[in-house]
Amino acid sequence: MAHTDDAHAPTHEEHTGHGAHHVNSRALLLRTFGGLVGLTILTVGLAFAERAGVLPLGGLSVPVALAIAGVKATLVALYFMGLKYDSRTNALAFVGAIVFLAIFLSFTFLDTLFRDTFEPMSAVPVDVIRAESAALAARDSLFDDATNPASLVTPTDTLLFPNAQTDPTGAAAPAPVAAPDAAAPVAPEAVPAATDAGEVGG
Amino acid sequence: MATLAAPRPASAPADTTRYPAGHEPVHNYLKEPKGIWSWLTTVDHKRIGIMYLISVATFFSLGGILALLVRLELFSVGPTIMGAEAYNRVFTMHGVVMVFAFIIPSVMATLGNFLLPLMIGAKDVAFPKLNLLSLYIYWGGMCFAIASIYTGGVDTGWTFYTPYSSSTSTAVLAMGLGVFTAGFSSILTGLNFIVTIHKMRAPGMTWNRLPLFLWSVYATSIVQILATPVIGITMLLLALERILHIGIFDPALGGDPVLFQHFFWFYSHPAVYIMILPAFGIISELMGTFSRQRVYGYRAVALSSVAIALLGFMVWGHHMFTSGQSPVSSVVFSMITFLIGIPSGIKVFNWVWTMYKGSVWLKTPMLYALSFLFLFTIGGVTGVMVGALAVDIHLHDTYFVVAHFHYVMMGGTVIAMLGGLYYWWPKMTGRLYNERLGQISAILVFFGFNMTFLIQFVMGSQGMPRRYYDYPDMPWLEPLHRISTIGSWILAAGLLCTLINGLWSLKRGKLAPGNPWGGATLEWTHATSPPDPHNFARTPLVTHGPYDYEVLFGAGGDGHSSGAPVPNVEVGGPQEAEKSIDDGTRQPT
Amino acid sequence: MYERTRFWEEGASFLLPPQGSTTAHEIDAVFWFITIASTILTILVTIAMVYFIVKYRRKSHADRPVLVHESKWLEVSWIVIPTLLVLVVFFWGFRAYVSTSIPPDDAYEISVKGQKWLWTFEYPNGFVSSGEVVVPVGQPIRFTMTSQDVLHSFFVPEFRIKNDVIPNRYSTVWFEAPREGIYQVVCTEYCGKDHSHMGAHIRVVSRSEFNDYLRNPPGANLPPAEIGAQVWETSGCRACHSIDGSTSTGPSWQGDWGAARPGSTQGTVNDEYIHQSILEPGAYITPGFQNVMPSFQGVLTDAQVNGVAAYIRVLNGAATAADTTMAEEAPETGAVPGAGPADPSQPAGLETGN
Amino acid sequence: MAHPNPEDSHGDAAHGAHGDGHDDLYLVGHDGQLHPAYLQHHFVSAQQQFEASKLGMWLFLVTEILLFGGMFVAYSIYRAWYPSLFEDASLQLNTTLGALNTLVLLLSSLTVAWAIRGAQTDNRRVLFWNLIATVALAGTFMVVKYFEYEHKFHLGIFPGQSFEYAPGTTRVNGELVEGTRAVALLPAEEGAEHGAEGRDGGHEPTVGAVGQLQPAVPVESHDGRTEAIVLPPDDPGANLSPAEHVTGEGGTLGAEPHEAGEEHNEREGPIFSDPRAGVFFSIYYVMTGIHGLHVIIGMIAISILAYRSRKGVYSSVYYTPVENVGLYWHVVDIIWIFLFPLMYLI
Repeated sequence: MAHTDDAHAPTHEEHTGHGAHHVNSRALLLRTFGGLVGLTILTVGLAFAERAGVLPLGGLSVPVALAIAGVKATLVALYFMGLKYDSRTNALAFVGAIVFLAIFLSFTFLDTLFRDTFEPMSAVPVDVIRAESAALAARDSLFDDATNPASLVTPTDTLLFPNAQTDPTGAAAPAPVAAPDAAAPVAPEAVPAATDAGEVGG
Repeated sequence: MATLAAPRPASAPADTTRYPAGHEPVHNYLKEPKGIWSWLTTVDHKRIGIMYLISVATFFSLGGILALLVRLELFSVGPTIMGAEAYNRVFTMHGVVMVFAFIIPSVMATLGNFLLPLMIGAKDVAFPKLNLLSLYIYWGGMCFAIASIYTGGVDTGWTFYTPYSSSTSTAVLAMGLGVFTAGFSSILTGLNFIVTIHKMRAPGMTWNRLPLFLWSVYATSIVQILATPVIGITMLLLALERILHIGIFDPALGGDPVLFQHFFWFYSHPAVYIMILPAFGIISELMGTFSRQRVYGYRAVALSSVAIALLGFMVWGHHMFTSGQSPVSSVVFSMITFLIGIPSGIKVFNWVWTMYKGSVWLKTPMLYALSFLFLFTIGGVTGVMVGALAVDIHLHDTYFVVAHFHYVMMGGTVIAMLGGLYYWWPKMTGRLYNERLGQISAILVFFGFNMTFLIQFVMGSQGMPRRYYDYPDMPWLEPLHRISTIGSWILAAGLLCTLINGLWSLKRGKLAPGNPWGGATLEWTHATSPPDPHNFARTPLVTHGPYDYEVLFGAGGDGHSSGAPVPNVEVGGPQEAEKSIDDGTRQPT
Repeated sequence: MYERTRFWEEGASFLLPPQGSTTAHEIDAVFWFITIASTILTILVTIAMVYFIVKYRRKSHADRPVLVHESKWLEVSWIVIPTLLVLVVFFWGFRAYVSTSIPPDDAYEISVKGQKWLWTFEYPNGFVSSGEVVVPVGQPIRFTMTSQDVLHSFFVPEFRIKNDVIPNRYSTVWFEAPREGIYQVVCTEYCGKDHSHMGAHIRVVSRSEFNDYLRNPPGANLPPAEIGAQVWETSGCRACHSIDGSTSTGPSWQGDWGAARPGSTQGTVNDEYIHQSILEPGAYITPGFQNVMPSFQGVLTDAQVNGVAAYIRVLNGAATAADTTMAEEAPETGAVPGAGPADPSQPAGLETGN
Repeated sequence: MAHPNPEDSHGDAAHGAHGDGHDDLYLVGHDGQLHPAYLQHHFVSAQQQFEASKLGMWLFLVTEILLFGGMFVAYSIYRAWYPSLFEDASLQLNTTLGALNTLVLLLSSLTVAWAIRGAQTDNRRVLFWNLIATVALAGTFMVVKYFEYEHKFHLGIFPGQSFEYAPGTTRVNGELVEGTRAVALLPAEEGAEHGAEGRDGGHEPTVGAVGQLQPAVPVESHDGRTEAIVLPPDDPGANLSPAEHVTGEGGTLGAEPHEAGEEHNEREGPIFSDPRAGVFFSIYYVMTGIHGLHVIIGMIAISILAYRSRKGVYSSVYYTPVENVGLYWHVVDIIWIFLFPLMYLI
């Protein structure tokens, strides 16, 4: 009836005796620090090597750098913060934080990386679409004469508006009177009817 | 040496305004130390809980008045009592005040603060000064909020969606600062409670003997710790957006407004569980005590709280099905949303089944608990409807959603909190409330609430968008709006009854016995009403579970068996009683 | 010809508006399934509650009920059954979502622009209309939407379609209306003062009617002043600019013409001033007002802007003959509001579209 | 609890106060039992108090991690969207200084750990001097950071809207950043009303800007962004910092003119004509800014510890504050361990 054995259960089940008072030895502290410095030098070295073109890691550079950072963080947590000798509750709290951060990150990526599932263009900001079409138009206009309104209806526009006709008001746009190469970037602004994208912002 | 409670007078004493001779409580946390200053500087969790209670009650009335204004404006088509800009500010203020100033601290900071140490047999929370600090931080945040209201209020809706919130000319900055600050108060409370539950439990208070209220408080604290920092950084970024135009959320500068919604809802959806989980706990206590029966499936109920808390972090995207987020994430979020419905269902079934072969006592708190079961069930199933992808496309941002979350927030949290207040009122104040008035208020609230919000499901699915000042395009909705508005008046009347009841009981209420309901948790069995400033004369030794009503004997639980402030139950037989009973009349040695 | 005027509309149910699109029934099916299932569940819970309350009501304060031991079967059953139920609902809702979200390839493209507090629709041939869009019956229509300023949301209850309209991003909705009628568009993402007035109409008409409409849009062959009046009605001017001299968000047009504007480029309200105020409102802010007006660059055509100027002149009794009579001259301003492309030589929408 | 002050330990928490044996300072509670002075009366034992405050500290660190976590999420999202922008931008940061700061922080972590060891071994000199060293190192970190920021501002690298783009950059909102001659062509007040509605500002200056443009061969980068649609003019005169030319750009207006020479080398790179560069630097400033704030808070806390350790408050039986502040400091270090590669290296 009287659970006297339970009496001190809470304090016992939750910390490893006097482990909470573990004292780090000098050697351990110094070794940890050495490891940290070494890893720092390594990651910086890799970065410089890649910039100099000596060691092109390509797609690997990001994961490698993050992996090194992860190891460093683990070292700090385990030894400097003494998590290795600490109670399980504290370790759980720390790990839990990272897990939930991962949840935040991954679920947000589920959105930001897959916005084009149904509609290819809803993944791309309007200004980027405009810039692309303007660039294509600019490339064409280097070769043919820019006053040709055909170059004002860009591939992207036709993708957006399958039935779009070449816009007569385009001829009235201020852009073409300027140097040919400049016609392109301004075109979307100059022809409001060509695409509403020109009006975004403000 | 402790003795059993002194023999009680056979009949309740004639004069119920004075304690019978030999039964005056030695200490009363309300009375000593005296003086307003002693209250403002106290670190007693009970007093802090009371001060929180007064604060949130104030903000609840403020938010309620705003709600009445909103309903009144919608009473008929066209401008009724205010202009569009005023209306936008009013409903925004209603949302912000109710969510950040009232519901989030509501149960946790009031009942949680008051009961947590009492229920685990501790003298106080782990960090009493931090507790007081969190109260002051909360007050600070509210000062910002009030300043914002004073300077014209905010018109963004409580969700602060960019780019509207970063471009509007209203006082978003002050309000954001208020939310930011209040967040820290919430964090400190959660932190304090987790540590208290882990480290401060009395001998014998094992995890399996933890009252279910504390299980949900524990789950809630986890959510507060993990989610609240994110609203902090979100509000910070919003402020920088307004001051420096950093453009992270501003499409005109290359940012992405949908990202803001992710940030906002990563906090605000778990926040929904910060609001509702403690209510679950209260209901568990009420169902147990007023059925005088073990809460059915203790483990299932306890663990479902934790499950809800953790799963609650993976469903925020269901607020964004039509926001232009990727279909892939919509599908995943919808999936997990359905999973989280299951633990909530389990709870409801267990609560209902707790009454099976029990002894159901229809006192005011139980009336509230039962209306909670009904209202929360409706809130839950409509949650399933808006969680279904295709259906949400039609229902999103309509009155259907408004009705749904009012059924969960108001029909859930507020109703449960009222029940909890009635239940623990004798313990908090040492006085009994007026039963008749209490029952009237419970019935008024129940009917008023359903009249207000049930009809809004219909409006919503018929296409009435939320946050509308006027509905010129749908004049045929007018009669439904009128029913809803009239319902809101009945609801207000019911709440007013509760307020009057409380004030009445403080003045004229009968003195409460130590254990008027025959509860089996420590605050009833081991503490006086009202409790000693140090809670217990000595640390109790816990020898029974929170719902082991069978080990309680004596004339407990008729509400007025004795005028004595003494817990009039004995625990687990004489020897145990010898060890653990504190009759509250013992002088300190 | 359908237009909703009553709650009990023919085709409407107690909970849902009539089905105006070919996809509506799929969504309604899920809706009704969940509704009925939830209702049954709620009723069962309520019955159990009432039964227990009545049967196990406390008789005396001495009641000490026998202890009930948990039955694993009961526990498991009310974990498993709801799980299966919600999984069914999820997959059903998921399927309906996918099948109603993806527009068919032959959809007719109309570009939609949301701005405070007005919907503007641009047809493939460049004709721009605001406040109302006319679409052919029995033809999949795809709206490519973007916003000028803040978030809006495009919602048509009868079509069961809704999607947010986001600045600097394209979002889409599509529908196919099987019967002619007028359907209400509402904005469901809070967007400020006149959020609740940010409506529009979708007028579903026969194909031939649609083509006539595109060839010869309304407001053609009107004197400028009347065009201006139309713009004031439909393009959202009236939200802020009164015509009776009463001041609201913006200056009233009554008594506006010729009024002094110290500090502005023009000095007084003249034709040039009005043009600037409409196309780049931020250029000069009349004292006592805030810089809240969105630009109508690309929303209003030259003809319409001229029309507004003419309308303001008429309001202030400063009308010239040209304002109130049909303008024959000046093809470059375009006799037809909605700009050049609508001239008959220009093939309109459908024939070329599909 | 009528007694907020932990130093007087009234109340009857005595039983079990025999937590860790050798306590040096005792007070007598009115129940006749002895408690160590540092034991707050609502705790049963020193052990319980130590564990409670340590768990509390860990939970606080959890909130810190999630606070920064939000920013890390924002960073990752934008990096995934615009990888080449982030690579270009990270080239603008001074890797050497960053690495230096990393080493400084790592060393300070060591000193703090060493200080705790000093407390545990009752060696108060080690405790005190290590705390002092930590504060000094933290100070060094902030000084280096100051120089980094100062240099960025000098180059017109500001967060968000204030970022000074190269002439001829089309901004996200369609606004075109003018070059010298473009401005020359502008009427005076045209400039004044600029930032308000860039959309329309776009037209006029374009014509001017056009005059000084070389044939623009658009370079399409792999992530779909288009760079250098319009290249900056080639004659050095026009290559001055846009600070003089870009009008109406909020606070950056007053930026003092820089001599062309150094600008010419330093303000190079595609980043200055990338319409989203401002967002990257917003993230950079916010993350490093919040981190710097934490460093300052840490400095204050550690100074207080040093002061109190001088007064001999801490010993092997009571060093909870040292331990907790140490934990905090290590987390500040860990966050920088991730900030450094993300911002400076990749």
